Amino acid sequence: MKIGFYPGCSLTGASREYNESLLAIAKEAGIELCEITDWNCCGATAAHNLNKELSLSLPARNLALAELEEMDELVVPCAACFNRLIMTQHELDENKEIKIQIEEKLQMPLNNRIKILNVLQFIEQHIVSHLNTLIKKQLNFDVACYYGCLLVRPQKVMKSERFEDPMSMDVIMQKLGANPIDWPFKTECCGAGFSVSKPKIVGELSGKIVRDAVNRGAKAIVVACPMCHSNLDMRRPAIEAYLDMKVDIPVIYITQAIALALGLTPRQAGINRHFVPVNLPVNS
Amino acid sequence: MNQEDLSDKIRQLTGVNITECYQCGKCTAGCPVAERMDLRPSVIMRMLQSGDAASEEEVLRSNSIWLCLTCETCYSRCPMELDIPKVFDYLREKSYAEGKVNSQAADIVTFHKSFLNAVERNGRLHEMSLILDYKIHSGNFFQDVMLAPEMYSKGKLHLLPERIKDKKGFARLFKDQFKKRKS
Amino acid sequence: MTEFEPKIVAFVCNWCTYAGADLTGTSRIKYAQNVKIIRFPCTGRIDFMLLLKAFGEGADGIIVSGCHPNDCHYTSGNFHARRRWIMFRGLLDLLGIDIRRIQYSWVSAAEGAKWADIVNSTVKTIRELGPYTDYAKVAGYLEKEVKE
Amino acid sequence: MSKIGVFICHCGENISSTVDVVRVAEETGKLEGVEFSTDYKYMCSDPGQTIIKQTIKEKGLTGVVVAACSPRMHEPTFRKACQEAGLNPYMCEMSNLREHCSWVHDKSEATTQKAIDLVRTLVEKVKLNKPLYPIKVPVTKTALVLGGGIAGIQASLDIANAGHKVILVEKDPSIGGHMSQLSETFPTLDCSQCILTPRMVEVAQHPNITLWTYAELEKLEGFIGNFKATIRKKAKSIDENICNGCGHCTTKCPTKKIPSEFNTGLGTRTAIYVPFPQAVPNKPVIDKDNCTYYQKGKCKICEKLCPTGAIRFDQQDELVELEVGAVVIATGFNVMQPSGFPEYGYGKYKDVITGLQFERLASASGPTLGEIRRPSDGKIPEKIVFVACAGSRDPAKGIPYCSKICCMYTAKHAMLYQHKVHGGKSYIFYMDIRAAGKNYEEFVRRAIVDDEVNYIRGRVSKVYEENGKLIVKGVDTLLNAKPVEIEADMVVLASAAVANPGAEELAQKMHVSYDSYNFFSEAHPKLKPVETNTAGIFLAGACQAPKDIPETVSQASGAASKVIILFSQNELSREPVVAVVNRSAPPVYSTCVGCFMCASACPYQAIGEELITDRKGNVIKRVAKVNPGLCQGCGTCVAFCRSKSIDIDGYSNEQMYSEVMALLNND
Ligand SMILES: Cc1cc2nc3c(=O)[nH]c(=O)nc-3n(C[C@H](O)[C@H](O)[C@H](O)COP(=O)(O)OP(=O)(O)OC[C@H]3O[C@@H](n4cnc5c(N)ncnc54)[C@H](O)[C@@H]3O)c2cc1C
Ligand SMILES: Cc1cc2nc3c(=O)[nH]c(=O)nc-3n(C[C@H](O)[C@H](O)[C@H](O)COP(=O)(O)OP(=O)(O)OC[C@H]3O[C@@H](n4cnc5c(N)ncnc54)[C@H](O)[C@@H]3O)c2cc1C
Ligand code: SF4
Ligand code: SF4
Ligand code: SF4
Ligand code: SF4
Ligand code: SF4
Ligand code: SF4
Ligand code: SF4
Ligand code: SF4
Repeated sequence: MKIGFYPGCSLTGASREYNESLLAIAKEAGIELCEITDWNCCGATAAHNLNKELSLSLPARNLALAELEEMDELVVPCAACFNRLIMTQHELDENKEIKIQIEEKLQMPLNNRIKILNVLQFIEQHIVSHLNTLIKKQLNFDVACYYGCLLVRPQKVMKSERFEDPMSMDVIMQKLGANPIDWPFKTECCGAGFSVSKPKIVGELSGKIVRDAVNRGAKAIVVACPMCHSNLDMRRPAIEAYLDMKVDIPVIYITQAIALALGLTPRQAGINRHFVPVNLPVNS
Repeated sequence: MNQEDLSDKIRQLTGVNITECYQCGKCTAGCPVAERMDLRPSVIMRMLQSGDAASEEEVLRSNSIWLCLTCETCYSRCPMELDIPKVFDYLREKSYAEGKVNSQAADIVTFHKSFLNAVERNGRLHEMSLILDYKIHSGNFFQDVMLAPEMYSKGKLHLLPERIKDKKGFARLFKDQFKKRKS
Repeated sequence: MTEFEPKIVAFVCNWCTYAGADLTGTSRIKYAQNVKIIRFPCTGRIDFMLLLKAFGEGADGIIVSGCHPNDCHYTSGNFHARRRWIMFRGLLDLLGIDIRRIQYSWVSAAEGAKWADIVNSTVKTIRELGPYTDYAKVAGYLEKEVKE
Repeated sequence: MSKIGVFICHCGENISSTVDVVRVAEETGKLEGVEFSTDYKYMCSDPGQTIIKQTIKEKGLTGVVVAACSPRMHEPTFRKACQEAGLNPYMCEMSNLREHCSWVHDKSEATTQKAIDLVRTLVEKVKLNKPLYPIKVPVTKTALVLGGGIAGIQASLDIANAGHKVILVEKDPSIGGHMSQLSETFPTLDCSQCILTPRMVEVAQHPNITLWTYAELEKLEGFIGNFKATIRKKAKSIDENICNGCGHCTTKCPTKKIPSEFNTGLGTRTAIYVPFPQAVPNKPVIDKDNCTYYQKGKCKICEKLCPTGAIRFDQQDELVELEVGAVVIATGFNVMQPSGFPEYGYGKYKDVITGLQFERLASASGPTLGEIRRPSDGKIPEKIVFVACAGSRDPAKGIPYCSKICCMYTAKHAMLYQHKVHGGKSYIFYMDIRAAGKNYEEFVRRAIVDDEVNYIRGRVSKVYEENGKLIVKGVDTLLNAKPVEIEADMVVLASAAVANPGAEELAQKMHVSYDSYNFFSEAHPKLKPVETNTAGIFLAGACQAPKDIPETVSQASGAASKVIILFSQNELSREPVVAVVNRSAPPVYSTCVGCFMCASACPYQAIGEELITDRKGNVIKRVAKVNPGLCQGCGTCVAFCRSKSIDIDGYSNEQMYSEVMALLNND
């Protein structure tokens, strides 16, 4: 089976460490991820806010390219890209007319049968079985698993059963020795695409999330989305301004957490690239 | 009776039947930005139900449709499973095409447009060009000054963009997409 | 204007569709004259040999309609009818009868408008299919079947 | 030779304005076998009926076709008229010229032609009609009542007081149902148990009522007046005749932590238990699934303690067969667990409870002796939020219908809270206030005005816990959809009233229909609200739809009176439209080949077998035989019989074929 890989723009830029840590753990597990040749930006929030056709044609081009390369599964670590790709697949399945219109635009056929995996699904299906043998260190501290919006909603398309209280990341973190806390902000919105245009809103929404995680004793927030990460980590000044206090809880990607548990160095896991310094007690 | 209400149009194009909304307000109750909205999600649904042209105009000119984060919380909890974000997508596209974007949302729209400009240029997003484009168009010169250098120092910003190869095929996707609008 | 006027027989159950068709009347909803109703206690009673007979006697189309699943006045007659219809469809195919000539549906006592829709759409379908002329052949099969 | 009379009705102008009735009469008069045909303005009027009666007598008619309105409207009228004129009523048929012709078509030649076709079809059918005679069946004057909630209790007492025997079967160890769990009841706020307990005792002591608790219906066969019911009496592990209800056995049972069903999980009980102090019968049962002895083979402490030696560990379930003439279903409803709404936090936060749990907290006999205290820490809540429609009116995750009772009980809950906790604050998030009973609106107004309950119009989107408080995020839609956040100590969800989990299975066992929500269906929503589609089986209470107590009791008395009416006759007459298996002269006896396809298809298990024997008693042939008492005349068997050996009176093969031929051969 050929596992395709769609990094998306963030992973080549602002969230390099996500890319690095994902590829590192895949390598440890002996999995090859084949990057789609000549992939393009999925259009993110901007496209579907302004232009319906673009919001479909941009992701569709990537799906068509992946099909050309005969990929069976496509790993999409960025939750925003994942959401756009899977929504496009869904929309084109539902609406044959639009599908034809998009195919004409692309001048490529689209079977729409590729299985799109987000990072949690990828880990569950391909990494978890290796964990027992690969784990070298224990992350035994309290963590707050933060899923955000895009991995669980809309639940009709995501088929997320526990969309109010998802558990898949918690289960993975438990396997690494961590103690995931029970908290109510798992799927509250962090402010998403307003990072640049409305940083104050991001400060408030992300601030509430960070505050609750801290109040409940979490030592780190674990995420699976570059947007969540940049809002909770890079936007810390805005958060602190909203909360009117200093907060130093680090925010790490689930892939970084795994990388640390597998004994990779903090540098290999890319945690040196964070704004909020990461100093976590990792035991052998 | 209005010949073709906005809500009829929405039903045709998005499949969402606005008349099913019974104004329970659960969408608004869970919306993370409801506090800041001029017209809250359930209020917009009611205004669309009214079929009243003035209300429809007010909706298209509202700040709310742009403040929506598409977090889908409202949709996931609506007892009638009304896909509000999808309705808002439609309203945003229409508001933009008809030049009715609320002035307070200008920065949001500018950002979206800068984003798409950056994508159109290279096929992929180049964060540096996005930030530059956005600064020029929004006038928010200082907003991110603090962030960019640190991002650069952490290896998170590239100076030069990555470009995709099939430029012609890619350009086709953008062709005719924004012709209604001049700028 | 000599449009083809198909002859259509409706086999309906007494409790749901017959009453539904009554409601169409009470509500004064108009439909085509081509369909004539025969009342059965239940769709379960409808023997498919009868349907063949109807084709044999010159029907161009047939409607079979009863209660919705779980609403059968006799609890399960309509399920039997449904199951038999699925088997019967294969047989029809074999005989060369276009299965579009038989409209199978559920109309409850409250669905007067639905009854009118079904009548009208069936008339339209049958009109498009044209007159059914192979009945002599079917009558032959039928005779054989009855003798056996 | 047939002599058919055809009577065409104008229905004022309802028929004659689009159908040329005179021509219909003329044309059909020419049909073979038609002796007489005429048309008349109002056939169902007295003069109209007189025309029919006189013609029957004068012309010696052998059959009548009345071409008028739907037979569903006037078939009984005209059949009765025929009977009065000495013609067997089943020799009369109606052709539906009004609902199926004049009202649905415009005036035209084709409409008149269709009318002629319809009449001719029935003329051909009537030629083949046979005189039929009503079937008489005896009535067993004992009623079976299923379910011992207030509905079952009321129905049982009414039937018993009319002098008939009742067997009341309740699945739980005690009767009482939901009403026994309630604290005080709207709209009068009288204590539920105070008004219920006397009735429960009356049931136990009534000479005409046999009460079987811990029992369920296993099987129901037969038909109106003549049902055969099999009841499973589950083993209670107690000899009820010996047990004196002293309760010693329950005091030392080591399994103490079982969540009490009666207290909705807010209290515990032992494995040997009486569900509540006022239980009827007030004798314990052993819950085998939780008893140490049944599970691990050791204990028997209760047996040692029992002064009368009543414990029977080896007791087995018992199956009892009963003959009953009527059944009342009163199995009640269930409260939906709101776990399908994770946003409300039920099941996650202890202080988010259902309305039924609140009843137990407010009940003087409940786990807190009537003080409103939080389940988590026993504190008295200072702020309490009620969420109406929590599961109801929610097609996405709950049920689309309105549960009808929760608006009222939520107002009651808030009121009780305000009465009990001075200075407390209560909020009700609601969508509409449905308070349409006698004194109901006044009750709700009292809650708002006198007791200062805060009603907020809007739904709650999320409840979560923070620092020991429950944060309720709602909205006030009357204030321009303003988001409202309340820090509450307790949240009460007015969860939906739904059908019992076993309702569907029970309905299938009894062959009664049920709706898509698994509530039992009444025969007619307005005019037959207590009957089911199966004759002799009646409905009472919340098993038919959510209801409050006044409505439940009215319906129960209604069902009881239907049973009493049935029991006022010694014999019943039934429609003779039934199936029969043919018989012929030896050596064939019957064309039936004994395949029993018919029997497997019959929804009423009305077909059995009959052995045809010779004089010496040797079996010659095994054939099907229809029990006319059970047969409901659906005709399914007829369609299944390959050898055409079974046929149904009134819709025989011959008749149906002739109708098809007559309908189509109009040229
Ligand atoms: C929280 C709450 C508060 C309420 N407050 C009020 C109020 O203040 N005033 C008011 O008028 N109404 C109130 N009601 C409504 C009231 O509870 C109902 O109207 C009433 O209980 C209906 O009675 P019932 O006998 O039909 O059903 P139930 O009370 O449900 O009784 C049914 C009985 O049948 C038994 N049973 C079930 N299945 C079987 C079976 N298969 N075989 C044998 N037995 C079976 C059950 O064990 C039960 O004993 C309230 C309801 C709730 C949920
Ligand atoms: C506008 C309207 C629309 C409605 N629509 C519906 C509907 O769609 N569905 C529905 O279910 N219900 C409907 N209803 C309600 C329905 O009409 C009542 O439920 C029903 O008529 C009540 O029947 P009743 O026999 O109790 O009273 P009534 O219909 O009032 O009959 C009482 C009878 O008693 C006679 N009477 C009065 N005093 C005396 C006396 N002293 N001595 C002798 N005779 C006396 C009266 O003349 C009358 O004939 C509607 C009501 C209204 C007003
Ligand atoms: S949640 Fe749905 S039904 Fe309720 S107000 Fe919002 S859109 Fe309308
Ligand atoms: S999708 Fe938009 S409107 Fe809906 S809850 Fe999220 S932000 Fe609010
Ligand atoms: S018999 Fe029927 S059709 Fe004739 S007058 Fe009476 S109601 Fe009308
Ligand atoms: S035998 Fe069972 S019921 Fe009796 S005391 Fe022991 S555990 Fe309790
Ligand atoms: S101790 Fe014996 S007599 Fe007393 S209640 Fe228990 S079983 Fe009955
Ligand atoms: S009775 Fe009131 S609370 Fe209950 S479902 Fe109906 S409207 Fe909602
Ligand atoms: S009546 Fe017909 S179906 Fe029934 S056993 Fe006899 S042959 Fe078989
Ligand atoms: S007519 Fe229906 S109920 Fe009667 S025996 Fe046949 S199948 Fe059974």
